[in-house]
Amino acid sequence: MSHAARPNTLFKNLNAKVAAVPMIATVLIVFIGCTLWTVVLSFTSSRSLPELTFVGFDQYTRLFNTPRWNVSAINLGIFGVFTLVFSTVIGFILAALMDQKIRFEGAFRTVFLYPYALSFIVTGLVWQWILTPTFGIQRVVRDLGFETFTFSILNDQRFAIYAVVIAGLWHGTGLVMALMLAGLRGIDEDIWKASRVDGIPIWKTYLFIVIPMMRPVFITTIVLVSTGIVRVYDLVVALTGGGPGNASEVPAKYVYEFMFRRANLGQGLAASTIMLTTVLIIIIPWALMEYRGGKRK
Amino acid sequence: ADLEVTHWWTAGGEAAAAKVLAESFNKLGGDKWVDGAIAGSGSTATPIIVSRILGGNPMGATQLNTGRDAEDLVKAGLMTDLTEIATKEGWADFIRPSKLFDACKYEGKIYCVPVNIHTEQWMWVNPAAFKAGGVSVPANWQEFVAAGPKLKEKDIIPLATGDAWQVNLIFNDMVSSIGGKELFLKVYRDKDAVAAASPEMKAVFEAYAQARELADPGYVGRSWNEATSLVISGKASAQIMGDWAQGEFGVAGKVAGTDYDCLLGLGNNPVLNTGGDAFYFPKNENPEVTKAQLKLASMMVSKQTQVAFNLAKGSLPIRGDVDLAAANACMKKGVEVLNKLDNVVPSVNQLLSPDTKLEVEDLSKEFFADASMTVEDAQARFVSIIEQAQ
Amino acid sequence: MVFQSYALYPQMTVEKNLSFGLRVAGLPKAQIQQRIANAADILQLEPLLQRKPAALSGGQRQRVAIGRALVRDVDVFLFDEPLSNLDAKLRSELRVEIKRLHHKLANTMIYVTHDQIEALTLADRIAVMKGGLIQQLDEPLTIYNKPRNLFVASFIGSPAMNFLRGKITGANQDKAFTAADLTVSLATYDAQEPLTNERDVIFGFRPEHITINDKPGPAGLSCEATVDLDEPMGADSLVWLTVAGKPISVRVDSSRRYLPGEKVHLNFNPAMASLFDATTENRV
Amino acid sequence: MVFQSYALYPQMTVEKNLSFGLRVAGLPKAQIQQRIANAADILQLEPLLQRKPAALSGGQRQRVAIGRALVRDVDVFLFDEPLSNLDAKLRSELRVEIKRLHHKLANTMIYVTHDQIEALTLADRIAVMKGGLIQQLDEPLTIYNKPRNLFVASFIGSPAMNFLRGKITGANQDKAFTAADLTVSLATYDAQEPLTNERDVIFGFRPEHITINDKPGPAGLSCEATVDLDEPMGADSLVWLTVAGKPISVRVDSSRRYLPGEKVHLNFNPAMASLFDATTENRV
Amino acid sequence: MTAINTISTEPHGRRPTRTFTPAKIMIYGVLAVAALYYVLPLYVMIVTSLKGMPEIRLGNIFSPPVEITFQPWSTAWTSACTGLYCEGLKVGFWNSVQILIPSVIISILIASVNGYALANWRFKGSEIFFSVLLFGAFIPYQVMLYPLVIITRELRIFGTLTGIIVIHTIFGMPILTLLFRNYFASLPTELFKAARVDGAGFWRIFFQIMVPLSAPIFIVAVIIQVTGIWNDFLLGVIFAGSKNIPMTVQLNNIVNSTQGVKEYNVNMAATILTGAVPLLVYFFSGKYFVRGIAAGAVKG
Ligand SMILES: Nc1ncnc2c1ncn2[C@@H]1O[C@H](COP(=O)(O)OP(=O)(O)OP(=O)(O)O)[C@@H](O)[C@H]1O
Ligand SMILES: Nc1ncnc2c1ncn2[C@@H]1O[C@H](COP(=O)(O)OP(=O)(O)OP(=O)(O)O)[C@@H](O)[C@H]1O
Ligand SMILES: [Mg+2]
Ligand SMILES: [Mg+2]
Repeated sequence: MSHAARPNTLFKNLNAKVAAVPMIATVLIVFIGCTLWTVVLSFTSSRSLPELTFVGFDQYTRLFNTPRWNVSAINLGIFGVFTLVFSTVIGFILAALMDQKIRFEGAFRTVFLYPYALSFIVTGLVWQWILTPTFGIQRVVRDLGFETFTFSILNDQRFAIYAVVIAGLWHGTGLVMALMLAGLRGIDEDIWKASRVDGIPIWKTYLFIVIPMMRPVFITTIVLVSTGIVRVYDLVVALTGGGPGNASEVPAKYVYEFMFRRANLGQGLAASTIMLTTVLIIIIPWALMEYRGGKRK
Repeated sequence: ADLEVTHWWTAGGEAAAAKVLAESFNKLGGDKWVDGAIAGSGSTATPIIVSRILGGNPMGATQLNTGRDAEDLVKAGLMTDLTEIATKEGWADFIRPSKLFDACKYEGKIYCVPVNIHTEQWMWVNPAAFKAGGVSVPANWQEFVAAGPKLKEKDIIPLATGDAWQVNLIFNDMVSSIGGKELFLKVYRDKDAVAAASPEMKAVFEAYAQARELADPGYVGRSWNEATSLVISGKASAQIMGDWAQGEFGVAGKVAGTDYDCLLGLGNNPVLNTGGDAFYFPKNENPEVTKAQLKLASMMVSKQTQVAFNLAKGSLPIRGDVDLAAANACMKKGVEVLNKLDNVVPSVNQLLSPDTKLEVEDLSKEFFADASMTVEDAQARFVSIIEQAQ
Repeated sequence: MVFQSYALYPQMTVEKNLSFGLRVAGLPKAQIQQRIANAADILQLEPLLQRKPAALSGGQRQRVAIGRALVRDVDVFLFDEPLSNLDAKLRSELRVEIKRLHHKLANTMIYVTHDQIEALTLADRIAVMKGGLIQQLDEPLTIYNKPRNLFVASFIGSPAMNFLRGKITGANQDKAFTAADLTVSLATYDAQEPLTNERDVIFGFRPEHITINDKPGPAGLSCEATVDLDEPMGADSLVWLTVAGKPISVRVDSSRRYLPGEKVHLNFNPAMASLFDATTENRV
Repeated sequence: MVFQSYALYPQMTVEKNLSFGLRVAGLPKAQIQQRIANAADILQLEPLLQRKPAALSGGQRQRVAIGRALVRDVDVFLFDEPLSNLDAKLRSELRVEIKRLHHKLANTMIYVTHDQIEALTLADRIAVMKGGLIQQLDEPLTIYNKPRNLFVASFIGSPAMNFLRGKITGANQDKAFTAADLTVSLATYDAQEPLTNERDVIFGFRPEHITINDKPGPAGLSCEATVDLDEPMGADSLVWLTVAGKPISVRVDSSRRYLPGEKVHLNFNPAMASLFDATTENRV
Repeated sequence: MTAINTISTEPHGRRPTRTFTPAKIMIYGVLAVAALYYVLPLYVMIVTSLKGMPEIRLGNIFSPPVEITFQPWSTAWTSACTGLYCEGLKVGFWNSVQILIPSVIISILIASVNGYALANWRFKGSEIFFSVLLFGAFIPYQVMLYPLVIITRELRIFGTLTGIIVIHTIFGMPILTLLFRNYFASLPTELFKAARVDGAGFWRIFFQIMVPLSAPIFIVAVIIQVTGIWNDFLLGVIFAGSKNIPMTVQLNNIVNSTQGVKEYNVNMAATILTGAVPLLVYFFSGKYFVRGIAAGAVKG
């Protein structure tokens, strides 16, 4: 853009700078300030209140020796991979089906999208009701006569995290579908005609032509979904409370609990720092890609 | 002034008890109790309460577990000093056991008001359920374990419990009841890793493993009073829970000794701890509020309030000098033990920092949920937690 | 089929783009290679085979799109406005290439375009369509010189044909077109139907079929006009004049400039003009 | 300033669009009214004043955009490719309107365009730019007929000028251009510097400056050539031939068609040709 | 202008036909099954909320109510208890409205100005600020909680309406700014330049040129903020103060304070009531949401 300001005058674009004050303040104080604060204090032995007694990497050593943290981290991995893969795949398939000139498109779209309007607390509660063995699906199926039917993922510490995945997918896939649909609608119709003329079957067209063309949409989606994954908290609290045992604990819950309930700020902040680092690891490749993308444009 | 009081007493009996406090306070006139109940449990409410105090928007008074939960806040000078009124009214003279009161002291000053004594080493049983299962009411843990299979056959849940802190409560109860007072103090007070690794402790874990077998899978996400109502309705035969469960039995109109019964210390070692609820009064800028705080504090320990409140809550009063004629069979059992003092231990809240306490909770709930976790593994982890405890 | 928007698969190299349809059809590798080599040769795509479409210029992209049709070895090509998205220079270059390709392959090509220059230069026969109906199907020069109706006449030709609305007057063999103070003899006009007197007609003549003189020409084929504007376009100029109160354009050699307001004389050539019925808009 | 993309404010009516700048400047209402009326009158926008841009055709939008510049009563207009987004027909219409406007207002207009027809028709003077440097600043016909360097020569003119690479040969007054078997006398060429023998030069001549004959013309100004393609463009045709192994195009009247492979004779007119140094690419 | 909204939300090509080919049947089949998975929870909530407690205990969660009762709804709205108060959700509802309206307006106002400044008035460092801001979109709330408590305490806005509005504005800023920036950047630059040539300044261009053109993205922003703020639990419970407890917090209180038996029907009714506002927003403007997402997110 040619109207980039000359850098040397402070008063050039003064209005813009004034208008951006809230943003700059937020960035400097909240995002940068809080991040630094977090990182610094993660090296202290702060308990309820922040104090500057530095203990080196002790908090980190403890963090990685805590089974609960390790379970949380693994759970986040499981939740992340499954959520990413399934929400993208299901979201794309739904969007592709919706793009087939179907009737009632609006109704289907609303149905797929409405869970996104509900809070994680509500989502968690509803799915808890549905998945509770004494009450939900298991009981219903047993009442139908299948006495031995077992579907109690909520109470099985091997599967509890998958219950979170199921509820999370229910909540978020609609948004992915909407993004994908927007992406599909953005594809030149001539591409479809061209592949028809080339005699390429529809599924191959999707796989080899359309999906590669939708790369930016996929990146946007993956980034959006990833942000949600890293901060998953409410859903776990409402659905499983982290249980059974620690089977469905997640890092955000670990952080929150150590900060406010265990009166061990240092430990909570060490966990925060690890989370922040993870986020950076996700973002940086994306940012680099975007930068290159920007140049290509 | 309006005095906002936060607490997490939202179950039936608890709410009734809170109401007692509110009404008594309002009756004093001048000031008003503004109820700030936060549903869930201590785990939901504590962070909110703590963050509000830290955030400089303190409530007038708040429930917090006596013990080290509030220690840092006191240390930071965020709590109103109650020493003056406590000395004037001579709290130290009538609050018993004195250990309970000690928990409110920091550097010789008083910062909280204990309102009740909660004892946790109880197993509540429904005789009717045992009868339905074709077994006699057990007298101790071993008998109970033996009765388990038969109860299960009859589709009766042997042990009703709930997630997280509830199973941890079972574990801690077992440390004192199965392991005995000595073990309890060595492990939790002295942080003695050798004791934690001892065969006695192993027995505790083994008993805990048995409890794991006796619970139903539906325990996940169940609240403690739901579990209690399972026992009340006879769907389950027993629950290991603190004396506050009695509040629920009371609300349901059940009579101790006939409709339900209690095994103190799981019928093994009759050891009780003296935990309890306490109220803290965060420092406030408004002098009116401070005045009201002191008024509330004084009211909370008054005889009248103590009786009415504890009857509703199912807990024991903090004063030795109140008339407990109205107390039921189970409460009397408890008072007996308390009066002897031999078998009284401090609560886990007082002995362990929240951090260590919740480490233990993490371990106990993980063990409870994971049938494949062996007693040895669990004990090994327990030892390392005790070693690192501060 | 070749599309206006090229419709290349953006993530594939040119070679992949060309071969994708063949691979899907399951052709043997060797044959695919050979066809691509052939198409690349014809369209001079060899140096581009390993590039992605994003790295190609518009003209190169369209050549690849043509190549994609070429490798499929079809009997009929369908071009849907293949050059519309290119700039003028590329357009005229690629136009010639397509024409060459046509000569070389000698198979049927159907070519849809909005650009009448493309139509005129490329086609053996042009179908001018309007509202889904063919208006005229003829050889290019016939369409240009003898448009069947007013739409075709105004659609084809740039600068556009001039139109004057008027009446037919005059005696038997001496029919003439009259509009305001202008009268043009229609003696040499090749009418398709009898020219009845007083009929409302539109007289159309192309800018290049009028000459400008400084002196009046033969009576009935000449008139006076005022220069309005002079647009030099390089080789020739377009001179805008006012005749019978209407603006008309005349194409002249650019060696002589005309000044606004200058009075000149125009010579008409009715043999090259077109006459349309004012109501049916068909050629008479 | 008038933009290629019109840049009208889509949410405002035409009238609001025109008055926005004036309102920002805080002009009195009456004056705004008067200026808008004036601009609307000049550009025939009256019937459109209450419409929104979305309800206008491309040409109307561009007229509004011009109007927006007009009401601001400026001394200099800057047009940035104002017609590029219009289709050919509208483009040529609006081009004439802009020219009329220019005549009427008689103020300075700077007009940026990629379209050389626009440049040639509208400009009093044209600056041809390349890479930010002015290549030539001259009147349109000078630029067209005497381009100062190869870039200008190839940029201006459609169809483009033909170029042949060769050498200068011959005696003093009898200089000639030679490429392969072709020799063209340069006797009538208006050289700006001495034509030294054996100098590598590029000989450029526009398609309309060659004539095609069936018989050979005067020696040294004529050659034989083979027809390659014939592109009828309505009024005239472009015939592509091969001369000295290179393709060249010649513009001829479309009344005669040429068949590929036909042998014809070409007559050159060196007075209208251009000669460039092969290394500096400047006119000699 | 044609440059705006070039992505259509209509499917390509002809309108749907009535003919049912096997492929069509399969498409509808798959969609229907998927739809079932999506509506099931809502269905469970609704039928349960309409049943009486005895029926809930006997039947299964999927069976339709035999006897429809609206009692749970009125209980949930007016008399469900949390602690000592039995005033239902209505208090929380009005609290939420009180938080929602200023938060939505202020956060969108600020974010749109940010987006505009970033898209059209870049200044030195603006891109860096933007990158950091984007990074902020990824930071889990829990991580920022403690320092924010301290910051709001220092600003003396902790536990006040102002406090919670500021917090919502801060957390809404990254993603909204991104949306607005991308949207404004997708508007033709010439429009901005033309307004500059016309002599308009920063604010005038924003309010008179940009804002009127940005309805789609404003709608998306409103949808995002309304649902986000309405559904928020953690921030509300910590920063809003006891006088402004939002509806979700009250819902949590009602659902988790069991008096004797769990009143599933009341809980479900309360849940639906709490979700009603964002649900209505989605039902009525889902189409604009998809369209706006296309304009603001996908293109950028
Ligand atoms: N003096 C300069 N210094 C640095 N960058 C420049 C300068 N002039 C132009 N640019 C950059 O070059 C690019 C093209 O500039 P501009 O749009 O003015 O070209 P243009 O000649 O008008 O192109 P077009 O013919 O397509 O309209 C822009 O990105 C602009 O930022
Ligand atoms: N026979 C038909 N019945 C119904 N709708 C049709 C029919 N033919 C075309 N259409 C519709 O008309 C619109 C334009 O069609 P199409 O793209 O073929 O026009 P076109 O002449 O190629 O236009 P352009 O010249 O811009 O390429 C499309 O939306 C198409 O769906
Ligand atoms: Mg078409
Ligand atoms: Mg430009």
